[in-house]
Amino acid sequence: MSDEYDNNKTYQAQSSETMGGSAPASPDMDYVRPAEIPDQELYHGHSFITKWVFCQDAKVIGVQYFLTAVFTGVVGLILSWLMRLQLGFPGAAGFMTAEHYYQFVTMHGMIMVVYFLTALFLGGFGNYLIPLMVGARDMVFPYVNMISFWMFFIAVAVLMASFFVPGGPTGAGWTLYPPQTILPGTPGAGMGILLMLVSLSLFVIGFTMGGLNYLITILQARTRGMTLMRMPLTVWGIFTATVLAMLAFPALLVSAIMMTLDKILGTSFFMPTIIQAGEVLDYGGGSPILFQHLFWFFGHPEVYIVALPAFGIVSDLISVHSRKNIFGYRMMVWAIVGIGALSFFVWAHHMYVSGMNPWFGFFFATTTLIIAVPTAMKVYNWILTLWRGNIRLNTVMLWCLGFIVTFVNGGITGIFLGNVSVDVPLSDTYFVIAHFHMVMGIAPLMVIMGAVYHWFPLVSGKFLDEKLGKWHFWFTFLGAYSIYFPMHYLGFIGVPRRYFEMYDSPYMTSAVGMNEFISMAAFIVGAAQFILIYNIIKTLKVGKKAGHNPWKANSLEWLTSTVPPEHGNFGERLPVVHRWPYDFSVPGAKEDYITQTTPPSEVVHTEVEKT
Amino acid sequence: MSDPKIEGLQLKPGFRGMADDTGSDQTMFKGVHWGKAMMWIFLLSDTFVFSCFLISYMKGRGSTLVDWPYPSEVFALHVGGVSVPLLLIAIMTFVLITSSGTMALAVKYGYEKNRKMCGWLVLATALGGLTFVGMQAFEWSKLIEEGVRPWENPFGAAQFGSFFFMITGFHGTHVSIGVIFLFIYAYKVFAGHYENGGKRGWFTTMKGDYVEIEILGLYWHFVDLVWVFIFAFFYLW
Amino acid sequence: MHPGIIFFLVILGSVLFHIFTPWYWTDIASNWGGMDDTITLTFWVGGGVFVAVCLFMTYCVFKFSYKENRKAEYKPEDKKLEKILTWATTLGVIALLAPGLIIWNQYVTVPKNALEVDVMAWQWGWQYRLPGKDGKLGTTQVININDENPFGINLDDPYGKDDVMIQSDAINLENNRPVKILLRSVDVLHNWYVPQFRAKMDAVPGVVTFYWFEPNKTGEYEVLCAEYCGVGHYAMRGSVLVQNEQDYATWLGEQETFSDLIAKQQDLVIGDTKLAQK
Amino acid sequence: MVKAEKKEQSASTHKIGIYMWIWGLLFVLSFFSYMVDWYNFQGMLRWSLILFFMFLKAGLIMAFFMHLFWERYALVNVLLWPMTAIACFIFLMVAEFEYTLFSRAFYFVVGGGA
Repeated sequence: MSDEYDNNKTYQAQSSETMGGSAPASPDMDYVRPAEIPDQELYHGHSFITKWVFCQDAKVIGVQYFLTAVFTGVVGLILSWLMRLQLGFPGAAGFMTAEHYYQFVTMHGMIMVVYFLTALFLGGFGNYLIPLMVGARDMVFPYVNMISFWMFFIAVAVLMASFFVPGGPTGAGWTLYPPQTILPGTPGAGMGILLMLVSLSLFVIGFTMGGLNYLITILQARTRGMTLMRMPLTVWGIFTATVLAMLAFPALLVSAIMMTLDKILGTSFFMPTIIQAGEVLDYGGGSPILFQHLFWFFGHPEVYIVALPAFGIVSDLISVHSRKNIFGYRMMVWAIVGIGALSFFVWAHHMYVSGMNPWFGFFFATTTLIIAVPTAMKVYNWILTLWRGNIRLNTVMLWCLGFIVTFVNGGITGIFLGNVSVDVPLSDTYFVIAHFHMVMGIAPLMVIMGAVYHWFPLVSGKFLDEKLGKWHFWFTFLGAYSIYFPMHYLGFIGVPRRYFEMYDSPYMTSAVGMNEFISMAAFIVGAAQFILIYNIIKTLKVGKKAGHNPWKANSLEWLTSTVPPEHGNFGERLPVVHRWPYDFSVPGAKEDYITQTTPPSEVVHTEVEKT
Repeated sequence: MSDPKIEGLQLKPGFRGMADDTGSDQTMFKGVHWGKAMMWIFLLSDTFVFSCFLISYMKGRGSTLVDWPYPSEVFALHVGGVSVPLLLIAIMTFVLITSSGTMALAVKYGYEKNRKMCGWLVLATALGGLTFVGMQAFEWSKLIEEGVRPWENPFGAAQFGSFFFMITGFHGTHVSIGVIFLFIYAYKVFAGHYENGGKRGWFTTMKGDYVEIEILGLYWHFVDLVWVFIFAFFYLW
Repeated sequence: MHPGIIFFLVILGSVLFHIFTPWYWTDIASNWGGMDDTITLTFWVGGGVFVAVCLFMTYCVFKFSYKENRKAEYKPEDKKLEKILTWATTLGVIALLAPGLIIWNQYVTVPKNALEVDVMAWQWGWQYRLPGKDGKLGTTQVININDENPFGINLDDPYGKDDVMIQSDAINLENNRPVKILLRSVDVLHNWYVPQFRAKMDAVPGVVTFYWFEPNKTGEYEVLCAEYCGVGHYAMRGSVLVQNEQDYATWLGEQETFSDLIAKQQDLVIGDTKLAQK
Repeated sequence: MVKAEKKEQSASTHKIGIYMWIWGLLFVLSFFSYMVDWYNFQGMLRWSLILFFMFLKAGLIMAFFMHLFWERYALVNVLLWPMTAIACFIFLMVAEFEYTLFSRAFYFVVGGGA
């Protein structure tokens, strides 16, 4: 890379002044430093296989990730239907035994958290948007990126295979707590759990390949003028989440390896002396709590791996569609980074009643509640962005508003659960279920949907149907809210989670009606998602053409040479960036937006923010 | 101090430079090759893997009621009827450090475009790594012969064998992968893939450059680094 | 219909749901009223923030919805406002955290006079052990468990001999007397949880965990398992009967001790041998 | 252009003496840590010596063999800060294993009578 420093001759500015990190002291106000790195050469596939299957274009890889993740999401959705059927109307599904129920619970959880949300945000949106938004031709290592997707694909295949092996998939709960995970008697304790562990390991390996690509692309391959503080918050969110993933997944990998060894070699990392059915097993001396520490050392950052990209994306969507800069950009960036960093110091708040050293409660309650401060700041900044904006109430904005409501709701119930002694009566009840579905299920899902409606015109060149979109939104939002809001009160009653049947205690019986209602809502919400699929098919056939930059946004992904962007993204020349992506409604400007590539000389009389 | 020359930007040293680098456009790590940056981040991630292994080991060993075997005796070697503690481990450490040294020199000669020296040194490193793996295999077979298994051992706590085989096995896998790549890159150096502007790599549009030797070197030194920790925590504790 | 109206109705509905909900806490029957108070406090503070934020959002949606000729305000930052909000949030968080930590401190500090109750869990059931006259429980090990020694008491531990054994999933407790629940499990994770007592803790195989509470209302309560422990998890129930001092003493007197059990078994063995001799 | 390349190259090249020194030091330090075992030091002395030599060796390898000493601080910082999470994890797990050990020893062996 060290050679050929001069291939940017054509667009090298006349000024030779140096820039020392601050504004150029040169008379040329449009001056941007010459390129440090020669343009990336790309491998263009020609056959169908190299172009669409083993493709090295990050955008195609992004779509591949997206579709695979959506497939797993649909599987997860169907599993949740079956669970709700059992909970709302026990015995309605004749084949449903407790074994099946617990297998569905486990697979639903694991699929939704890891294979759906993580892969969708980082693999899907990350691959598609990072190179476009930072102004790169592609990811830095396209081949590795391609392998990353196929590793993920194999991981999904292995996971799905576990549905068809003898004994079925594992039914140990998505947290896979030993000893029960690998003991006979647990559903899927034979092949099911092994496939799950192998699949997770493959996922981690595949993700590491992808994650390295995202990080190095953002850190080392930005276009000229694109400083870190000029990146859209979407990129910040995905970037921080990827850092978390790179550092948190090792703990998952290690615990998966150790558990695999416990299972097949009979080691006792997590296994103490156990008597099952009157027989002493060949284990001894291990510690189940160690697994919980490892798991949550991964698991808590994992929550933010899902949440941070959602934070970033929703900031951009809100800003674009209320035609106003995001309020307090710097604080938003620091909040994302701060939340990410803190997330490594809070893991054991999932373990307040796990029997760990009781004094940890003080440490983890404090660190956990500290996180509430930057998170609250983000919420304030979103609503302050709306304040005095010019809000387009289109489908995208509706999803964002839905996100704010569900996220604030879920965030506040998080304060209950993070505050150690408040957690004691509520942990392991339906309150927890309601909390995390609201905050890391529904809220990120709202963002995903908003992002789909927002970026679909870029990916396909056509607008999704607004009317169908609005129906989709209201069904999903109102339905999901009426699933999870009442569910908190089940938790207050004291109904424990992971109960196959719950109506033989007086205080649980009182909630029969509520459970039926929740189940009905769940069926409707699930079915409403097919509106989106219908919308996409319809749009691809007869949708309205979008053209260049249909939302009048500022960031680079809308400024490509073609719509949808071609391989290499930006045609002959990479764009040169002069400003942050939030110059909306600048006083003195002709239009209500100034794209990132607009040089200062073209908007002389405006009062733009110095970035 | 390494001061890559960046056009249009005065690179400052120290923390001032760090702030400037971070705030600048295009790259954060000035003058650092993409592959090298990627290897560093990968090693950071891998550090977390090994840290988790070692932390688990610490937790497991610390909380067992059964006596932990005394490594000094378990890993002793009988030479001429005298039991020398940790002899094999000492030799393994010696071999690994030697190979680390040759690797460092290979990187140096790579940057000086001294193809012959670089190639031989990479090859020497590979052979050192191979020796290490061989000795580890010997150590494993010796322990297995003495009745140490992942699930039990005659000396005390069962977890001793579990952690030993798992952690050294994981490290050994890293070494083995490294050895394979060292051989490949030794071939590439000798075949002149990095000369005259570089030959295009297998899976990439990037041209070969001696920086690849440095990237490989980072990995190899990391393997050595991990061994330092394993040596301290496993054999000396 | 304007979307703002629907969002407003959602918020209003949430508040009304909370006010009129028929589903709420079971009546508390232990000393952990502080936990309920902290929840209530968190509820008011958090609920207030939720309503305020959402109403503000709804207001914005009404007031600033798109008009062709309007231009949004351009104000990237407001240092003062951000500072105020940060400090206000920090204060709020401290106000919520402090009582939580105080109660946790009580939760992990067991009073000296607490009665130790050994709760042993397995897939899927409970049994209990109380200290005998010496007031101390004998040590146990899972490996010792067999038909003659259902609790795995170490036979050489003199404190174990007089331990009261309750081989049933129902236990009686004395009203207004603190109990320290010592949890252990012989196979997987369990959790001995009575909603009315609020407190809970996992039973973890390989270690002994604990928590304490003081029942303050007589009556019978249902014990639930609150940590997923396999297919029988949902059916793993037990019961607690909180009694006044006299009833409790009567009940305690009727229970069998470990030495009774050993004696009975020896009788059985002797009986067997006698039978064999005959 | 060619000049830029030259500079870049020389930046990564150092006198062979440095490598030899570090190499030698690593052998010496390894020998010392071996001696800790040979002379059978115990207790805190053993621990502090082991850790001291370990960190010294690790530091030398990272700083000189992996060229971290010559890298710009931007890279060095990015690599070292995440270690605080590991440090926190280690610190808490020490507390955790001590608690587990106590709990096991107390309830399974020693008992309330001791």
